[in-house]
Amino acid sequence: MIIEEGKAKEIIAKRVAKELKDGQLVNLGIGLPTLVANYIPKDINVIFQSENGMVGMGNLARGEEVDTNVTNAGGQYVTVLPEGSFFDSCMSFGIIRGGHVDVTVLGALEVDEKGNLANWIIPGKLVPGMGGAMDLVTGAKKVIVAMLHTSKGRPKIFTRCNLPLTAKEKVDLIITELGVMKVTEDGLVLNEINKDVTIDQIQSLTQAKLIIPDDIKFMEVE
Amino acid sequence: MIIEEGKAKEIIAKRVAKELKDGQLVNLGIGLPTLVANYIPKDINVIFQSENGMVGMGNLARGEEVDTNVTNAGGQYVTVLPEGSFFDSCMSFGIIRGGHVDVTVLGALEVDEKGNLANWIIPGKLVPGMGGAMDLVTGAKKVIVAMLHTSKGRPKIFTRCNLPLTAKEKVDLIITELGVMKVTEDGLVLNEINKDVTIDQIQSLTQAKLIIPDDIKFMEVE
Amino acid sequence: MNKIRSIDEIRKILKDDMTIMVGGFLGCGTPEKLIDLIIEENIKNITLIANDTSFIDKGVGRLIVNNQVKKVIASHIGTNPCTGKLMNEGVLDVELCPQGTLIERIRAGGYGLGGILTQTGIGTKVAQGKEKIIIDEKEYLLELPLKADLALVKGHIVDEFGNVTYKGTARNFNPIIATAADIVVVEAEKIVKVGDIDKELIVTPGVFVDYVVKGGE
Amino acid sequence: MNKIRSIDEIRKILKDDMTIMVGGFLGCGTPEKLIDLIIEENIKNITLIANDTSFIDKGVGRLIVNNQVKKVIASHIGTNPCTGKLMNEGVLDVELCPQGTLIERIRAGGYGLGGILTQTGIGTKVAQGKEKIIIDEKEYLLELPLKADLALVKGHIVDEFGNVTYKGTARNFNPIIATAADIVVVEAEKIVKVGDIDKELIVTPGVFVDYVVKGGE
Repeated sequence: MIIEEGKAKEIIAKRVAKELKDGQLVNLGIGLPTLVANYIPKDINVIFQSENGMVGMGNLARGEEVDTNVTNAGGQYVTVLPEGSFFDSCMSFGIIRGGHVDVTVLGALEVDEKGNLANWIIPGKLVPGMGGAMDLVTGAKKVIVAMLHTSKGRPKIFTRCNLPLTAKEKVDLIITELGVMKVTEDGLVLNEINKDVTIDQIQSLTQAKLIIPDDIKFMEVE
Repeated sequence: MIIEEGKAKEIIAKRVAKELKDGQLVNLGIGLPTLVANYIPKDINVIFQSENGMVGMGNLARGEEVDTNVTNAGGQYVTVLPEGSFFDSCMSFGIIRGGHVDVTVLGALEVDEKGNLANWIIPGKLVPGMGGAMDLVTGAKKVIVAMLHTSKGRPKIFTRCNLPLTAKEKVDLIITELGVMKVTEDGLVLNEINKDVTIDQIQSLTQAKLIIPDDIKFMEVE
Repeated sequence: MNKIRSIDEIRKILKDDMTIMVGGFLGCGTPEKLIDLIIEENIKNITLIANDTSFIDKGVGRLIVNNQVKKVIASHIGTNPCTGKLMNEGVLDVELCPQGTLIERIRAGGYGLGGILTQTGIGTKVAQGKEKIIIDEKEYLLELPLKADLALVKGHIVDEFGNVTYKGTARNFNPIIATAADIVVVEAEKIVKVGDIDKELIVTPGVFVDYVVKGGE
Repeated sequence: MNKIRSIDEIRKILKDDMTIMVGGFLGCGTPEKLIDLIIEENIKNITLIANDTSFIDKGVGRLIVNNQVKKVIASHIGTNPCTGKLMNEGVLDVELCPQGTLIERIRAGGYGLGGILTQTGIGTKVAQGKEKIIIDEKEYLLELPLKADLALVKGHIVDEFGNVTYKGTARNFNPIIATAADIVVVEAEKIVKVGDIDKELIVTPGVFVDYVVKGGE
């Protein structure tokens, strides 16, 4: 890994946060994507959904804030904001499937240049299940994959995913610590690159061929 | 009409009431069927549903009881019993379609020996629409048609309905002021007859052929 | 995020040829002030989706009488004689749909489902021209989703974020149409600050709602 | 109609080979006292329908660990290592279903719909062997309804008639499974008299509920 893991996750979370717009309804997957909530620009108001049945989710609950009946989709105790509300799982996934979620941010085991995503099963090895991920990737208006660029040094971004898919051709944007890649009909366009790496470096860690636009920019992560 | 209309309706409502059992959830159609609520045996507890979004419906509201936000499916102000609750139209018809309504009682323009019912349209003449009737007849566990035996002296019970159907082969029981007819695979069985009429009289007012069982009984309406 | 607007600010949303869903059951639970506005603006060629066409002087019935509707999708039109009259004159297109099917089609539109499968209507005129699907040896009708440009919702207590509570049977179609339109306007009996409603009373989360206006109580 | 029962009276409802739906999301909103009872009675060969298999020491996870389940239909099993272990040993059959599809299939069972049509799962393993239906040029999966012999619901405040309120995200699957089983038992945090709950707070009307037992708070 070119960038230390903790720093890498911070870069990813900060850059994802810049994709969010005022008033959007956003679902953050468990793990790395939850860090995004820490970096929302102060001048915008984003509403977080938790697919177990809440909008207006706040931070992790501490001490007296804990209500054992209010958890996030990872089972952790969280707070709910004044504008928040609760509902059953049918409405929660109606919100998701019906296109009412503006942005979903998820991790990935693999993602490819067609926008395919694999993040729910490694046959014969790990079968956690898809939870709400398939509905989220299928239903959200914009799908952002937020992940470390590589796994133990091996690429996670492919011409074609090898693992069973979570959804077909639904990913819009891939954000890693090394760059920002947009899924287009022509393939993956590297719109932004981390100022500390070279194009050759990022391509060498990516199995898919990256398209380099003339106006490629440095990732803004401050 | 052999029996005066007001008296006939009372006979029908009283006899239908005897079909209901303790704890049942019942939907009464508008018009004649609503009279059934006046004759529920005192030793049983029946819950009424109103398809506009309520269970535990009480009587018509009078004076200070009126809450303009609590109406029955005919738009009249009604009361709600302590055990009652409100819900949206999706749940209301989920209750109906899902087989949670034990008995529905509806009026009819025509009904036939196959259990077909027509009560929502007279083409070119009257097109009120089906409202919730099609769902009720399709979804309720038991469908009782409660109606005057004839309309202006003409039969309403046929071998085959002439008017467009509300539902196909769903009626279980037909209760009129003249008798109680059960829909069976063999045809309409006249299980009970009003003690003031003869079998010949009721057959002459019925277009379908009535099957007369050996153990035919008098209608109990007191 | 304060979604409270004046009636005047809603005025500019209204356009001819819109598909509009309106809550209410025979007028109970219909946002009358928003209906007033549509009449005032004399919006034309509306496709109206509602449970019924109410009465001639109440709820959406008034839009029918005022000749503003070109098509109505409803379960019942019998209480408004004007609907039948305009239909017979050929100036109003009426699509009758069983009530349970109608509300479930709207939900399918709002919830991203491809349609619904119901036994209601099998063997009747309602089934004509529709796809049938056999499941577990039973026949079901495939009924298609409904969506709208605009949903007009009547709420009871509503907060500034658009969280909505309902009262009694005035709930009916309201929470469902609130999920199925591009723009959702709620007419509130009472408007309160964010956080003032017991969260367990909220039926329609504010994330579905675009604008809130103050109506009568 | 008083539906309050002692835990002992629920005991006789439980039988081997039952299909049981249980509310809860990673254990939040699961009726733990009813799970205790199933363990105590050592009911075997259960088909379990739930969002997930929780943790080894919480909620339905305890039934997995205790080898009482022959098949589980869930969206996620990753938090309970025992589920994967028994699956790999071939003694537990696991059907994984996307969460939104799973809850909608249960609703279809309870609401008398023939199935649901969703785009979720198209182009994935989930679509294998399932009927696809094209609507408006888009492909949808036909997913079939789910029903159960018994639903175990966790309620917050419940009255004697079985009207149920929920609290926070403990609601999740509970109101939906309450519509889709032959016998519905609610474990209440608090039991009150009929009429003591604000009607607008009731999420599950008592008409869906057969029995109410008192659980922990």
